[in-house]
Amino acid sequence: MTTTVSTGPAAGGVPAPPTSGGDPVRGVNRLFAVRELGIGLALVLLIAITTVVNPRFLSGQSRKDLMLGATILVVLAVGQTIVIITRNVDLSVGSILGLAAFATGKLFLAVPGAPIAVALLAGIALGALCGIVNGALIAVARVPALVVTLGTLYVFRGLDFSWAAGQQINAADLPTNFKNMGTATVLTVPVLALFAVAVLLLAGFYLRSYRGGRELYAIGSDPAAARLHGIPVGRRVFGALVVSGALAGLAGVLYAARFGTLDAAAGTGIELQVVAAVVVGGVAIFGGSGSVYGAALGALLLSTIGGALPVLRVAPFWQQTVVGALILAAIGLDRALAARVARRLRGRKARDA
Amino acid sequence: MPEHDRPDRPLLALTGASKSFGAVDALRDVSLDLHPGEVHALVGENGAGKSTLVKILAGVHQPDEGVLTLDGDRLSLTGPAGARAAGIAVIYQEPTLFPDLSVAENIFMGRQPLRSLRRIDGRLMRHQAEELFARLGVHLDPDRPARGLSIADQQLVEIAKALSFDARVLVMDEPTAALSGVEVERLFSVVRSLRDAGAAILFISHRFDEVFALCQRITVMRDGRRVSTDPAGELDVAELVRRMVGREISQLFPKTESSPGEVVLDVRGLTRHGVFDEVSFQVRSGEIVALAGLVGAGRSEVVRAVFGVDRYDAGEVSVGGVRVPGGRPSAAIAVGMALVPEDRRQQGLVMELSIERNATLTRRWSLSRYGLLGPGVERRAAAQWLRRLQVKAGRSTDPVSTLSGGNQQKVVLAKWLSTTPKLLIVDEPTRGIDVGTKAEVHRLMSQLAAEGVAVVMVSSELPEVLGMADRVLVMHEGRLVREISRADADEESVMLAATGQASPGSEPAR
Amino acid sequence: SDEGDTPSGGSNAAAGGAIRAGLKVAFLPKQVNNPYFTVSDNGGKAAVAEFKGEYKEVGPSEASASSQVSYLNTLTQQGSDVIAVSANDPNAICGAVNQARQGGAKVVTFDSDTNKDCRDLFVNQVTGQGIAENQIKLISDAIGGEGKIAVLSATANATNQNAWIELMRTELKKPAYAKIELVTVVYGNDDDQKSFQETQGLLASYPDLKGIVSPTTVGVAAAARYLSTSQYKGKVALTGLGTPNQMREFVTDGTVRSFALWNPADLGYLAAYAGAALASGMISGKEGETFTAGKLGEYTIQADGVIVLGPPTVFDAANIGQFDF
Amino acid sequence: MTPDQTGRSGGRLSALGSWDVVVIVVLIAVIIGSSVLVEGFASPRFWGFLLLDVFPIALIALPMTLVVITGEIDLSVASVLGLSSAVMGQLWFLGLPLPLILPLVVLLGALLGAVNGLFVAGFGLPSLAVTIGTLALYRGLAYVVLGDRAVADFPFDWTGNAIAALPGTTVPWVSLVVGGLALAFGLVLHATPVGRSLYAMGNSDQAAVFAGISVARTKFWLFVLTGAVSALAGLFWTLRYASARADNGSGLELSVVAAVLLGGVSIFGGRGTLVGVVAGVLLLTTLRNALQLADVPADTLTVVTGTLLIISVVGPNLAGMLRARLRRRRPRASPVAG
Ligand SMILES: Nc1ncnc2c1ncn2[C@@H]1O[C@H](COP(=O)(O)OP(=O)(O)OP(=O)(O)O)[C@@H](O)[C@H]1O
Ligand SMILES: Nc1ncnc2c1ncn2[C@@H]1O[C@H](COP(=O)(O)OP(=O)(O)OP(=O)(O)O)[C@@H](O)[C@H]1O
Ligand SMILES: [Mg+2]
Ligand SMILES: [Mg+2]
Repeated sequence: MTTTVSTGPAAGGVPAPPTSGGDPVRGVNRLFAVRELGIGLALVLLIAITTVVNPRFLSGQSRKDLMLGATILVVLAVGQTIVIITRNVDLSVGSILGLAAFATGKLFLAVPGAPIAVALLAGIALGALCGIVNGALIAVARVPALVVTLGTLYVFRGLDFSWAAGQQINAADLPTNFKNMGTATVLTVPVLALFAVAVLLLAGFYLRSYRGGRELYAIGSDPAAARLHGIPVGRRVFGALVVSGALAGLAGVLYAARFGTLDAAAGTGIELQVVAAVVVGGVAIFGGSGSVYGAALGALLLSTIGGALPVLRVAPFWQQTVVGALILAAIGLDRALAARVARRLRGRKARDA
Repeated sequence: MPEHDRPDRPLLALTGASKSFGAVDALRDVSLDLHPGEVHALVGENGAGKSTLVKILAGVHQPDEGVLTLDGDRLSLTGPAGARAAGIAVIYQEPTLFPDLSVAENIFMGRQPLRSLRRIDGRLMRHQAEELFARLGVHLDPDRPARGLSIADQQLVEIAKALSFDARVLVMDEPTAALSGVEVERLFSVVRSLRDAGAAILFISHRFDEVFALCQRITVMRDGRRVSTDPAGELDVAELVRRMVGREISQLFPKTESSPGEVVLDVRGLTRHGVFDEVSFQVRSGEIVALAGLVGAGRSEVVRAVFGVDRYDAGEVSVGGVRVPGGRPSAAIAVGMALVPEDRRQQGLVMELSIERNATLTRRWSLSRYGLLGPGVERRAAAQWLRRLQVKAGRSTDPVSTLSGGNQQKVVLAKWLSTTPKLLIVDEPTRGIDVGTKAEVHRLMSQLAAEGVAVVMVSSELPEVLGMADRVLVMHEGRLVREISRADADEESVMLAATGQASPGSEPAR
Repeated sequence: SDEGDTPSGGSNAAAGGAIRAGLKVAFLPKQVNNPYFTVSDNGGKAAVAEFKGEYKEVGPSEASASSQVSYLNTLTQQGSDVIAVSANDPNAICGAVNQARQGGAKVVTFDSDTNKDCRDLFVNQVTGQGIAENQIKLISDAIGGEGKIAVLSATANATNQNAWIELMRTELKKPAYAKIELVTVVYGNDDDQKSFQETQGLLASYPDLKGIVSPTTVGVAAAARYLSTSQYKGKVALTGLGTPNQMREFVTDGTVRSFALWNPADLGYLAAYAGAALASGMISGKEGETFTAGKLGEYTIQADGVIVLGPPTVFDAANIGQFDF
Repeated sequence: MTPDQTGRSGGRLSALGSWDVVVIVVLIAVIIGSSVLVEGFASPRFWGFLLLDVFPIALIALPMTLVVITGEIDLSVASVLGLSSAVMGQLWFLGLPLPLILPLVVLLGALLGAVNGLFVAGFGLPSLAVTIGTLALYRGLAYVVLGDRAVADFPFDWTGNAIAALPGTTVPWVSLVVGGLALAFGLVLHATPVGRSLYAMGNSDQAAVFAGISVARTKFWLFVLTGAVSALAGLFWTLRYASARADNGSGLELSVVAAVLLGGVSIFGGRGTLVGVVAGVLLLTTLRNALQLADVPADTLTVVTGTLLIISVVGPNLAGMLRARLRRRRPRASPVAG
């Protein structure tokens, strides 16, 4: 690749690309990959230590529990990443999840024999509807997503509460095959986790290899420039929020399948966990960079911490403290790596001179 | 395209366009024809309405009145996407890149080459970007993120982007403002070849030599109206200036001789690894010292470090014999430094803040009494300087972002000149400023020097450097390679040094 | 769901004839929309209907003491005659309760008490001692009187939970339970998901755990749900306080042998009657006074103004079919 | 929002100070409306209760306004409040005298704020992420300090006096403190060089640095201030409810942020006024308490809060768009001022 550009006049004075032949982007990308690697490493370390302390941590059941525990957070984190990449945020996911989970219960109460696919579609549709409300407000009125979704966090939860009116739906009310989906495994991998994996791969593929996906990054990187560029910013942001809502709806159905007992409070406060997972996963909170894989790793790390601390017999009162400290450590580490990237860019310049 | 041979049939025509922003009439009944195979220049003072016109052609603004036709068919644009689809490529006055994305992606965003399943073909995209850069004669790595590119490099990416469209109409709003001679020449040869291939091109610049070198026809604008459109051959610079400004400009570089006093700024061995090395120089009071060099030579980085915005790894800076601690602009201001930065939108101004607050931001403490800023204090303080620099603005409480590029630059100048500095550093002080104001800025700088202020001027405009400087310091790739006195400074000597061909032994005095 | 019980109770209520008609009775649960409190408040509603008062339920949607204070203030201003409140914090709402009483309201706590000197009466579902004895007995039976057990509680600050757990520790010191070891207490925050995960954590960290006691309805249901789908089903015993509707499935499928609970509807019912009796001047709240609480019959006020609903009902496969709440 | 504004000030669409006027008008409308419609609303007693409810949110909203105007956010405030409360309880439990405990706890709050400040201003990390971390961390520490215990035996001298009213009124004397602080914050924000620099850095960090503003240092001290004031709110909370517990004030951060945003502060920084925020805090609490008094269920209150928040951002924007459209339709013949 150096051959195509080596013809410039010497008088150009503009620094020539490095002659080492190394692909610099790959260099940059490699460093970014290190971010994800770092989280992965932390995860492995955590699992290793916990397993040494208590070998049962990796027993079949426990492994299954870990995967199940991460499932819902991963699904939400993927949706959240798509939104955050566009320099927006969706704080209403917890409320949407609660609404969809309760709706699933209601559906089965009304139609006891409803097929699982119908429940999934209904949950996704309801979530998408909530996402449409968010997206329309944000895109049409051009207002900050944080405020709108903080508002709908309250609104959706309030609606959920009035709808439920103190009712609780018990496991006994749910059809057996639906509950079985919550525990069934394929080759030791829980079915619910497969949903998360599918969502993750689809989103990852789209964001990396499709024009629409790249436009999301462009919007987050500089919304004004994106407008000048003719990117349909409103439509894309709208789309991102609808996807996030739909995924939260899906997460609600998965929640119903996994926990079985449903009331209007399902998923309360999970939004901060999701944002934390995404940020820990190296997605820039101000948009433009990061990947769903990182976010998924972040979610996995957080939920594994949640699972490992009781096993490590960390006193219950210390658990939240540890989670907070780890969030700080993760974003601190991320910044350190980013600084290294920046220094490398500068260093490259030095070599050119 | 058979129309090529019929100059009477414009490719793109704007007729009777008007546009107002609130109380400001940016455009009034302006008509403009762009013909295939022709480069059309648009000149005018700051705030004359050039960029507004560009944005109408680009679909960013919808005109309040007026019609746009393409090939004689009416074209109504609702957004930039429409203009793009109609084959109009635009380079905006201010670069609009996505900092997190790679240079190649910036060029091809939304038009990335695809492979099976409509996936993006990253390799092909990189390859095409390299070809574009080769055409422009620039060595930019398509894979590096756009973040951290200098203004000039950003502008080059914008140019590459516009070229990649193979557009029928190319609109360029001050594409050369940040470029130095070499890049400009490269750009022109590319533009000429596009023109010869039948494209219609609109070119905006405040540099008349460029206008006359490139353009076949020239439209002059003033106060939102079109003054005239004539073939370039029938005009000369003086006439152009008269039409733009409405009067004669007697002297563009009103340099008054001054006798340098004692040393004000003393920079010793300043080093920031990877950016500049061992930079040492002195500036005396009453002296204008120009920092010349090619784009990317590191001049801006040096002055930023001197002012304390960037940290440096070694060396020291002192003003009036007192050492200035690094990394703290407030300390620099305290000893009487002022820096007019090169990027007014990011660094010079707080875009959403009002004009008056911007103009007085640096004086917020000195204007306060008992720590309090009374009502109207800032307005009165700002008004004086805005008048002095002839800033064209609706209301001084409007956000500074509503000003035209040149008027924004004047606000930056007002903000710093009003601090009555001992040492004034200006980085590309007249970038995007029209002739009239440019002369005014130059006069101001001369006057300040005459009053004993030490002035450091970074400029990529050779005439400005030669016209204004008492001494020229030339940088090349992060090093100070030569010092040239006013008497010895000419285009050739500066360019030789800037391209690294300075004869040994002419190292600047330490 | 408890509507079926009330009509028959109506005729019995004749004994409460001295209750003033038109009393304004307000229920202030720890949290509205909590199914447990919905049931108990509906019990109160039925009682208020019987003595022809005005019933209302108000409360925060999140279980916090500060919002309860705000609601108490509102009720004070509205001039409620009786306030039945389940305290989120024994101390924090005391000031507001006192203001309400100064404003003329009678304040009865139920389910979760405040400091005894700021309310008029406390309607206790059972004595703490009763719960502790019951729960330890149930778990001991379930694990064969030997092995490690753990407690899955609600929030770390829940007054009644903490009191019960202390009493359970004391109960375990009895020789009959010498071979049972309480290894840890974990908190599910009365949150289904958290309780679920805490159960998971318990089983992973204590491989030789024999049994779990969860004296909270949310916790026991979540734990049962986890156990029933895990490899530990049938190997690790579970008991606690739960509602028959929630637990039916797990008793039927063998995850849980037996569990206990009082009837929450009766709890609200009794609280309403106690408050009404106070407000009508039938009782003053002193130890030894008696009053009739509609269909539930006669109750005696015990020391410290406490009224005890009665011993908890134990549910198992044999009798669970008879209950619906 | 009124039609006559349409013609007057096109250029002031995005200018400061238009939304806060709306909030004040709505607040007054709510007060008048509720006085007529809701029994008991007009009583002095209601206002005594209401003010006590307002204080914690109002207190924290003051420094939060400054923080949000600089483009940052602090979500850890409620956890700082909780940890302060827990530490206060523990120190009292250990036998320290309250006059010593109070300054110690405020100092602790400042320290906790300094940790936020260090991460945000010192290391340049995004404050949203940092304070989500410290939100968990500080709340966790509160549990570590006090566990499941509650310390409630504060002397009545203190707890009673904390909520005592000014002689002859139902207005708590703390109103004077909160009011005074609000005045001070308002003055700093709107009439001092420091306030100017806060707006500048909220709009553009980089431009502020070039203007000689010590952005990092200022932000650091803002976080310290926020921590200290949150601790102060924690002290008040503990004395008011006479109960030091680890979970005191949990979830309050969202109410504070909601009130600040409702008051017209832009979440992206650089815009908003303190008057607007005070009006926003009052509007939120007054409306809630009034509806509560009118026996509106909690679910509906939640929905109302959310809707209000959405309207607070959507309203001005839609009004602006409408105005712009009207102006475009207006015949060009009409003379334009200026
Ligand atoms: N978005 C806007 N809002 C309000 N006024 C605007 C806006 N954009 C431009 N203007 C005003 O319109 C007039 C024309 O501005 P324009 O940017 O077109 O000037 P220009 O000829 O490009 O000047 P320069 O040479 O300085 O770039 C100026 O007075 C400017 O203040
Ligand atoms: N933040 C940054 N990160 C990485 N590289 C940078 C950054 N800022 C500038 N550079 C690089 O440093 C080099 C020196 O830039 P500088 O702006 O000092 O050059 P200059 O001589 O002033 O040229 P110009 O005429 O463009 O201002 C540029 O080539 C630019 O690409
Ligand atoms: Mg322009
Ligand atoms: Mg420069």
